[in-house]
Amino acid sequence: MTPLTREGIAARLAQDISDGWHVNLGIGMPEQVANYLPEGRDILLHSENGILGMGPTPPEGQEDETLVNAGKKPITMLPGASIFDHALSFGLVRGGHLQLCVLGAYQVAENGDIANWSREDNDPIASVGGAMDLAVGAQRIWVTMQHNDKSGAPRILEHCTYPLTGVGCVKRIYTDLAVIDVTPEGFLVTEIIDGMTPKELQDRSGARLRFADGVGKLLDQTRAA
Amino acid sequence: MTPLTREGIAARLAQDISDGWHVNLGIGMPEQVANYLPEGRDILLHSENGILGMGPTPPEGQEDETLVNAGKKPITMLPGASIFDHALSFGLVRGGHLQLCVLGAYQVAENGDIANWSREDNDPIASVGGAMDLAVGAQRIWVTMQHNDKSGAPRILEHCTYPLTGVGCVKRIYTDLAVIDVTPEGFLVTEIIDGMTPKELQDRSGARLRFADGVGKLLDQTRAA
Amino acid sequence: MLDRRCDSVEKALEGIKDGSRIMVSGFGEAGRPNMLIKGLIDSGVKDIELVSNNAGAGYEGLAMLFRHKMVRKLYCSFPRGSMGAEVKKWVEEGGLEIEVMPQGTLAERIRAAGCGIPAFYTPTAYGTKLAEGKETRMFDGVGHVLETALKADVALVKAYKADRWGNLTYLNLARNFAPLMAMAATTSIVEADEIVELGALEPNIIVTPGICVDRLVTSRRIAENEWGTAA
Amino acid sequence: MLDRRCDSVEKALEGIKDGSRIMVSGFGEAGRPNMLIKGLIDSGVKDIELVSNNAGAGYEGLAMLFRHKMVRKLYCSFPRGSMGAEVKKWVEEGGLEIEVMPQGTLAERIRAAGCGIPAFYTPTAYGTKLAEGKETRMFDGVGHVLETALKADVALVKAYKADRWGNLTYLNLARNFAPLMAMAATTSIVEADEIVELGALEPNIIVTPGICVDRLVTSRRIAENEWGTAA
Repeated sequence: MTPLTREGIAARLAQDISDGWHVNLGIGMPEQVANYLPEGRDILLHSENGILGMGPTPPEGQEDETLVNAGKKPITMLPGASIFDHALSFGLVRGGHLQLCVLGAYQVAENGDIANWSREDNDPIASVGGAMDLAVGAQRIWVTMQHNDKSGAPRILEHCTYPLTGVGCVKRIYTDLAVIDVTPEGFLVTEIIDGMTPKELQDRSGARLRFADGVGKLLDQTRAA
Repeated sequence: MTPLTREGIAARLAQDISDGWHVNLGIGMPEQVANYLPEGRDILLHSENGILGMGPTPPEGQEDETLVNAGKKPITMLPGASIFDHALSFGLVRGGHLQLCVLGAYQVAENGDIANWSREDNDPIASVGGAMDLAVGAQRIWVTMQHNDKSGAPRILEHCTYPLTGVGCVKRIYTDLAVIDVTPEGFLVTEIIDGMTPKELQDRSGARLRFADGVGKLLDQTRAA
Repeated sequence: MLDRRCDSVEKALEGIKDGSRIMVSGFGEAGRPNMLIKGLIDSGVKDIELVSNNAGAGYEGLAMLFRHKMVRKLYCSFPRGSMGAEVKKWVEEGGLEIEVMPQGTLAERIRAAGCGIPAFYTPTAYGTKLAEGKETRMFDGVGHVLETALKADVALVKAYKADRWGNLTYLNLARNFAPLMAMAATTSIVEADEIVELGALEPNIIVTPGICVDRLVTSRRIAENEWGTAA
Repeated sequence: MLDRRCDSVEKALEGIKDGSRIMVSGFGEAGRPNMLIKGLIDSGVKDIELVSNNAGAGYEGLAMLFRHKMVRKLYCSFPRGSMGAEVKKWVEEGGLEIEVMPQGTLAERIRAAGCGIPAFYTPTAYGTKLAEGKETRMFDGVGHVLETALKADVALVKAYKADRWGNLTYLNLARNFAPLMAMAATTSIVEADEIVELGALEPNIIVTPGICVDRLVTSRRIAENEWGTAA
């Protein structure tokens, strides 16, 4: 029974991105999805600061200070990339044009609520960035996260306890242990790592899980890519 | 006593446009202002359909269907012209960026109300175009019009009787007989054509006129240009 | 592979239903997608709600949608024009409804639809009959009108250069409403003067990113005699 | 003759008053007008209300406005960063106030100010603590928050190429907030990598028309040791 690594979670999610989708990858684990996009698909990466068609990290020494992503890391442009200002960039987000946004999260609730920007109610420098815009705007929100926090507490919950980023917007969760759809009837597990029983997964979760008929095996796809 | 021609009205107004102003000229008589802009001033003409730095009519045979003004007439571009979409064009208008808009009018009231888009209350094809946006948006609205309509009725009134285009926005009126400021105290005549008495002008107006100390002579400037 | 190019105008226009709300780019003839308009006429779609700054003129292009009685309602700023008397007659006969609004309000309502803004306040038209019945509100002592987003099922858009991802540039005053409409419709259909290789458009000069575009065809000028005859 | 060029940074920044609201373009270092920021520090202006997506980092550029205690209030989406612990301390000590909002809301509020839209509804932040105390309203069954225009006295903007009328282009991701801020401030001050002859910028690729710009200087890179020291 081997939980997926962070790369493994990103690689698994990447397999589900369709040809032709425009996708925003949040800062952190979601960014790594870019390294595992399946060959032969045109997948256009959006960054909030005004680009579609973001390419991979440039070789060292070839960074350009005008080419950075939302995490301020150096990027390149693919042939077919386009540049636009912040109003249009978030117009695309808010207007529902992105097929997918992948966000990291502290917590996801069974109604699709997500908390990913602040862990205390009175943090004077709580920083939201573009997360709330993406949460309401993208056609689907998928979350990548560790199934449990460092103390072992569940992050898949009946109700979020941290301040919300968005209400009822998460459609699917990819963790180190499982792939879980958020449905009108609550969480539905569609894949689980080899050797873990439904009961074990349930014990590590803070809300009732249902299991799809023929739950699949959650595999490490990092080598496949 | 010679009233100004339409060209004379346009030419007189043109003298008052300062170097560096961005100006929208309404369809009709206001358009003719472009022919009399004083030499040596950079005056940038805006057209609602998305240009600043509009140049004169092209020579016959050199028209380009992608270069037209708000009246759909062929134009050229000056060096330094810029092109933008309709949202930005009216953002510039509504956001108060234009120093001046010149509108034609059916009627102007002493509080600055203007009526220039419709003469009946139930015209099924009443067409407003960009006039209402310009009326609220430009830093100053100047009006060019005949002092009286074809039947001799005054167009300078206590209250407009036609449907309004904008409320309290007109700052100055240029007619074939006079130049008239719209002030918090009502109409103030600053220039009048040679040989016309204040009483004669008052008789041809539908609201009380005041006359500035040392009212100037309203001259034909078409030859000066 | 993401390729928005279609083999034919028919394919590009496939699936447009009677009663659809359709935006058509252009200001006068500048930026008017005449090949797609001709295709729309050939498709025989009925009861269109048309969004266009004006109603067209003469016996070609946009005007033919009216002459063929395909338009049930028009959202515009300037229905008058060389065809004014006829437009007036169609309204009075009851076949055509017109919602007139200020040109800047029309533009901003379309932009709002594309950008996920359901409503906004504008000072334009406050105190005029075009604000009658609308919600108003004072900001800093100035009256404003609440206006709502205007979206559409389909946008027909004319572009200058395009690539297979749908990235678009426009030429001069043919830009006008096109970038706004491409973003505000469920299905955006583009005719471009030229379709170039992916990467041939410099990223900084692209005006409409391909994400706003669904289908793409190379433009062809429609000759006068192709428009046929109608009322 | 319309010529927005200034001989010096001092002249470009002349007249900025204590307590002004100042927008500064840039996202990270991309598009940050460091020469103007340095000039602002040298001017000694106090009690700034700063509008910027983030607070900067390290001991150069935007961060120095905070280290010199010139900023009274910050409107932003992301105050955290490498300087987070210090920013937190300044807030807790009471010298700095922060208004955090979603990045897209920040962008749209600035855009609204430039375009004469006093307020708009957005779905962003509905149901979260960033919407607490704000007016809300349902559209099509979805909750929305009323947000108001965010304007400024001054915008400091970095551009790529400019001409003497103030027409601007930007390079790549250095565009970000710049076109919005240039339009939203009473006085817009620009540093451009290069000032070219009038007419050298193709009209279709200009992003900011000169009407949005008031003063213009040629950019110069500020060396690390020019920033001086401060808390």
